[in-house]
Amino acid sequence: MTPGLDHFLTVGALLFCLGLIVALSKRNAIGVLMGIELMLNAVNVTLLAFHRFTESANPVAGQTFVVFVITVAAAEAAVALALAVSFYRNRETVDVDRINLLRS
Amino acid sequence: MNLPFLVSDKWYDIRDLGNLSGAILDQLDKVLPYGLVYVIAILIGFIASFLIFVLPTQLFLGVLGERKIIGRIQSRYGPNRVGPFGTLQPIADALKLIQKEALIPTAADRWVMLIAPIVFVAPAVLLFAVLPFGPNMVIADVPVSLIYFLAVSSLPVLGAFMAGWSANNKYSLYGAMRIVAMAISYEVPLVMSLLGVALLSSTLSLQGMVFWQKDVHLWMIFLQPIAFAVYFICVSAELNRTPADIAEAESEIVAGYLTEYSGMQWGLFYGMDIGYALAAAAFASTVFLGGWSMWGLEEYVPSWLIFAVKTQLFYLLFLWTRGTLPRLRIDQLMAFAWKFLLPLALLNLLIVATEKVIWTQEELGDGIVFLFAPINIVAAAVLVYAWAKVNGYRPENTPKKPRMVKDATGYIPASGGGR
Amino acid sequence: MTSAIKSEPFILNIGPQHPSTHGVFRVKVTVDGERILDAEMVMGYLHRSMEKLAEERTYTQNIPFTDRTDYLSSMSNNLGYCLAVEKLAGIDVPDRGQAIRVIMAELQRLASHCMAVGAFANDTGAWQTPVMWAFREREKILDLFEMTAGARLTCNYMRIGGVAFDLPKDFVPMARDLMKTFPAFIDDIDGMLTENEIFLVRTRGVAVISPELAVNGSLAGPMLRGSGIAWDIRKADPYCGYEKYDFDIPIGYQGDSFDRFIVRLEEMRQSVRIVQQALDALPGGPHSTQVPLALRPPAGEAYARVEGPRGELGYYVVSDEGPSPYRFHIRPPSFINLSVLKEMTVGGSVADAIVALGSVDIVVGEIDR
Amino acid sequence: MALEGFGPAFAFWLLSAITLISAGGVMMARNLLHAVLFLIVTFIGVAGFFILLSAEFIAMAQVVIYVGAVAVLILFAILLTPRSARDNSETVWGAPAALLSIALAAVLIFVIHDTAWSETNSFQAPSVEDLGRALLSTWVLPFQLASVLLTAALIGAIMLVRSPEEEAEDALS
Amino acid sequence: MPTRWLTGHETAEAIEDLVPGSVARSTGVACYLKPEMLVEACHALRDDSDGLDLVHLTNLCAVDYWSHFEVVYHLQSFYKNQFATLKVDVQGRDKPAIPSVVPVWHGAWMQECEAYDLFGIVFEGHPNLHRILLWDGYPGWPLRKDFLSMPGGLQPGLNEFAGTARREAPPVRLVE
Repeated sequence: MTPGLDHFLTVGALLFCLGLIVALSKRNAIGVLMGIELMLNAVNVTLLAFHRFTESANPVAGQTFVVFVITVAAAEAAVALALAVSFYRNRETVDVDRINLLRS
Repeated sequence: MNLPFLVSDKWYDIRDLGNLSGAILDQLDKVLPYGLVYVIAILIGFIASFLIFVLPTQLFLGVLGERKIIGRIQSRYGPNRVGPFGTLQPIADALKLIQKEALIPTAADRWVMLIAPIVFVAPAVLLFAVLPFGPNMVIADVPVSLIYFLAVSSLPVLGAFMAGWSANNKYSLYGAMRIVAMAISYEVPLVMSLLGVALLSSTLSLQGMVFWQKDVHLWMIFLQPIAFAVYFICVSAELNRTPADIAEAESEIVAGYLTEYSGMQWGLFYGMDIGYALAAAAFASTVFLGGWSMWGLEEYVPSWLIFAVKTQLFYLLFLWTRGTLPRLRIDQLMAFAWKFLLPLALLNLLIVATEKVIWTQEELGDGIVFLFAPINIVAAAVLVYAWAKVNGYRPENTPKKPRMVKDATGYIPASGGGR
Repeated sequence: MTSAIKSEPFILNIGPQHPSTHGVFRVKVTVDGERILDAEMVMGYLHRSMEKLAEERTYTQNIPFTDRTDYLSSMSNNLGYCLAVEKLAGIDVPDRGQAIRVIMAELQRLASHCMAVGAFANDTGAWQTPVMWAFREREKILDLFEMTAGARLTCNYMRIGGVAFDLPKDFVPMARDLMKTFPAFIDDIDGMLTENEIFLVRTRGVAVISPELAVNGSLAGPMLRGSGIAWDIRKADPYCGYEKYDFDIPIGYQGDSFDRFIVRLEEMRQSVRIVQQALDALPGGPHSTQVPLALRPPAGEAYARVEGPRGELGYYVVSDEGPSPYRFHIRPPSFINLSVLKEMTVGGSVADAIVALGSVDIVVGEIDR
Repeated sequence: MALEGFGPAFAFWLLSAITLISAGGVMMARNLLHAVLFLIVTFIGVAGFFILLSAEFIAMAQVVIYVGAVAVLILFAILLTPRSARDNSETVWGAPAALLSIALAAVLIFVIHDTAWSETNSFQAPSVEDLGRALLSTWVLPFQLASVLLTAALIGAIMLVRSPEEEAEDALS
Repeated sequence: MPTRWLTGHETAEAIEDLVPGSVARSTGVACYLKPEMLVEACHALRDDSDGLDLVHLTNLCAVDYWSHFEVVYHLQSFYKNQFATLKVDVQGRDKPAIPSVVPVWHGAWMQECEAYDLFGIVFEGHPNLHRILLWDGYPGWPLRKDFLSMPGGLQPGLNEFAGTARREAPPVRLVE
């Protein structure tokens, strides 16, 4: 079967949903971060699929957008991991259920 | 002047083996179904690059050269028993390693430990796919082969990390931590230094860079000595060669991430260490030393031979540093990458960008590079020295000779030593 | 260490089998990331109870034991023990014997420092090259030993009252030749390492021993001199006629690993000077006095020390007029020099600990005896 | 215009399998480090998709940034937290999250297959040069913003992981 | 100028000036200190830079004289270049004990451990007195004169040791 836009979008959607499960359900803060990375990747796949298969007035826009998404993802990963490490140092845990400084 | 058997674009022209494989593929294309010929082309490319480049250099010049040349540096003979002048020693080593049991500790993460050598080895083969061996001899002429090379060469770090972490050994874990930290730090100045190269030659393709250097008749090393130095240091660090071999520092953490490996698994790591060094040397000779071009010599000598010789000569540099230099500490290496190499690479980028702007805006000819080269060499020397001074390089403050006294009289305070 | 990242402290065993412990020696370090929080030495893997064995054997039979304590400097060990027994029994050594002892002790210092310098460079990561160069020169010295004593490592050459055999005919010209070429080797190592910026940053300011700690920690030899303390038994308490030779004591500046290294290098130059002088002024006459085989020194005790390659090498011998020593104690310099290892390593990184251990120049045979 | 020929189709199905299975691995793996290794495989698979969609530069950037930097960063963060914190189990929200995701996936797939996308038949892959020109002309403001964001993130990350001792040292000097 | 080896009487005189009542007796070789005054006397000796200036504890060892143990301290002065021998008698064979001089000289740390390991002399106040060369639980104190065999006449092996009794069977049994 020749892969078309539908197929790429489906893969992107499945990848996104897997990332969503990971991000919502993991106990470990770093695990949650990995889920978010998966979702961002799924978004990138979708963006590039649209870029490749659909009409556009600006043919470079799709790739440009992906560049920005990757940049933001890198920045987000750096800050999130720094948060996790810093939190571990202060609270001896990276369990998201116990990250509740604002409660109690 | 054309010799009769050196006719360009004919299949029997040995200067460019791409012609030969192209002729074969053209014939095959007539009989085989569509698409299969591409697979065969890729196979031919890999096999050819393996046969004429990786295998001989890897086995005979890599392993043997490493041991023979370092042996000479250390005033010993090196292997000289197996085969004439010990040339069959690598084969004997490989046979011995294959016979040995590949131990896996009980507490180790078995599967990760088994996969790690494969993860480490596979990118090495991929690296050679984009290196141009001649005008038509490049397996995959990717337009972004420079970034491809950087991307693929960042993969083996994961293999090394998996090896170090899975063995469940404290020394291995140290090695893994160190190699990960090093890989992150040294990737930055490495990319920065190559950015200047890409900027000046206006291409991200390695083949394009060779053609650019061929056209302006000047190698990139003369135009960007800082970039070359930064590249060499960063690649030494990423490949765990001295003076930055902290990830497998033998005197400190036994063998780092290789501590628990034995047999051919260890052999894969060891052999591919040399493979990566060769790939880095090939990359450096492509980007900085003109690749397969040699100021017109490539008309008479097979271009792949020129390329291989340049690679080996560059590889000698690795051997030389390995044979002579001590090892730095990890915090010193980190500080060096961030405080010394990165600013230098940025300054280099600034200089190159300025020159590029002048070059294109004023519509100067290619000859202008012969003006840029001396300027850049002088600028490089001045910048390196000045930046070292700024960073506190004061060799004159360290007395290299002890104080000499005639009599044993107890404590003598060091006065005015300047330390 | 600038590493700000905190992780779980855990215990790392450096040794007993480790490339940089120079034998079966173990340091249990508690590390936090790369920073060392605590260091504990574990030794005794090579313990042979020589002090007990020596109480069962005659004075002469004990000389081979001293070879096997510090197996890298057997001549110095022989010499220290023989001096102690001679002091106890009141035996004089003829001039030629003393000159030969000086030559041998200094050659042994050269050989041992070759090993020390090479192994130290090895520890800093200059893998194998300096050590191979040093071994090349050490082999030449060991050839001289072999020629004289018949053994290369455990020479067993000194005897109570002199030395075992006179020098062979070829010894003096060969030793002269070697002493002509030796300074070039020292300059080679000097140029390769002390001029190397990487070596400098790895050793300078690492494992600093303050002069107060050096004195209080009973250090000796290059460790003491590296901290700026001018102390050398050969000058302070001359034995075997060292007062006749002209040489200097090299001392360091601030007591870091680099100072100890350059002190060792300079000591090699001074040793070459001493050997040259001793060869030039080699007196004739007998090489040894006659000493009864079953020596029974008068009751009493004697403590004699020599400046071994690793520091003050003392022998404390107590006699009860019997044929064997009543008590035989060795003051092992590398054992006592290790007592400041914790102060040298704590706070530094693992890599610095290896450099610190290398700069002590331990010989495990001597630590454990 | 779909991707014609055997090669792209084969590559697509292979990459789909690799990517989705390894993404499942991220979800299922009990050991956090195994999860990261699966995540890396996913990243490489996604990079393969990018090549299939004629975005070589983005694919290489994906490998350099995600595999070379983000994954390595994650590994580093995991190594800095001790063994006890390397558990990758689910919270009580596991089942609801899975249900929600499956529902979302169903909706998305329905939408994807139900919509008539205006597919083009004349696709010209933009070169790296085009991308560079677009970034520095049309999109120059977002580009600058992204660089500012990266710098801010870098500084923020450094400030976050500074140890109390270091802060004390800085306060003294 | 060679080292001046102080006689016990000279040393005793100097110590009596510094810490009266700390000297038990003195001979031509060594000065015998009272164990209870040992640390105090050593402190004074070390810090007395105008007097004997014995800053460097060169050697520390113990000797078993059947009736008692002697712990020998060899001290060295760098500036004055003199050398003194101090001794302390340690009574009792069951649990001989004297104060540790580690607070005075850090260099005594390992040497006292060694003396404890091989003679069983307990140095009170030592920060970490443990068996440094032999393993914990080693039976007996090997350098004592009455250590002719392992307690109980144990046989060779890791848990056993060569006694005076001759062995019957070879120590290593061949596996058939």
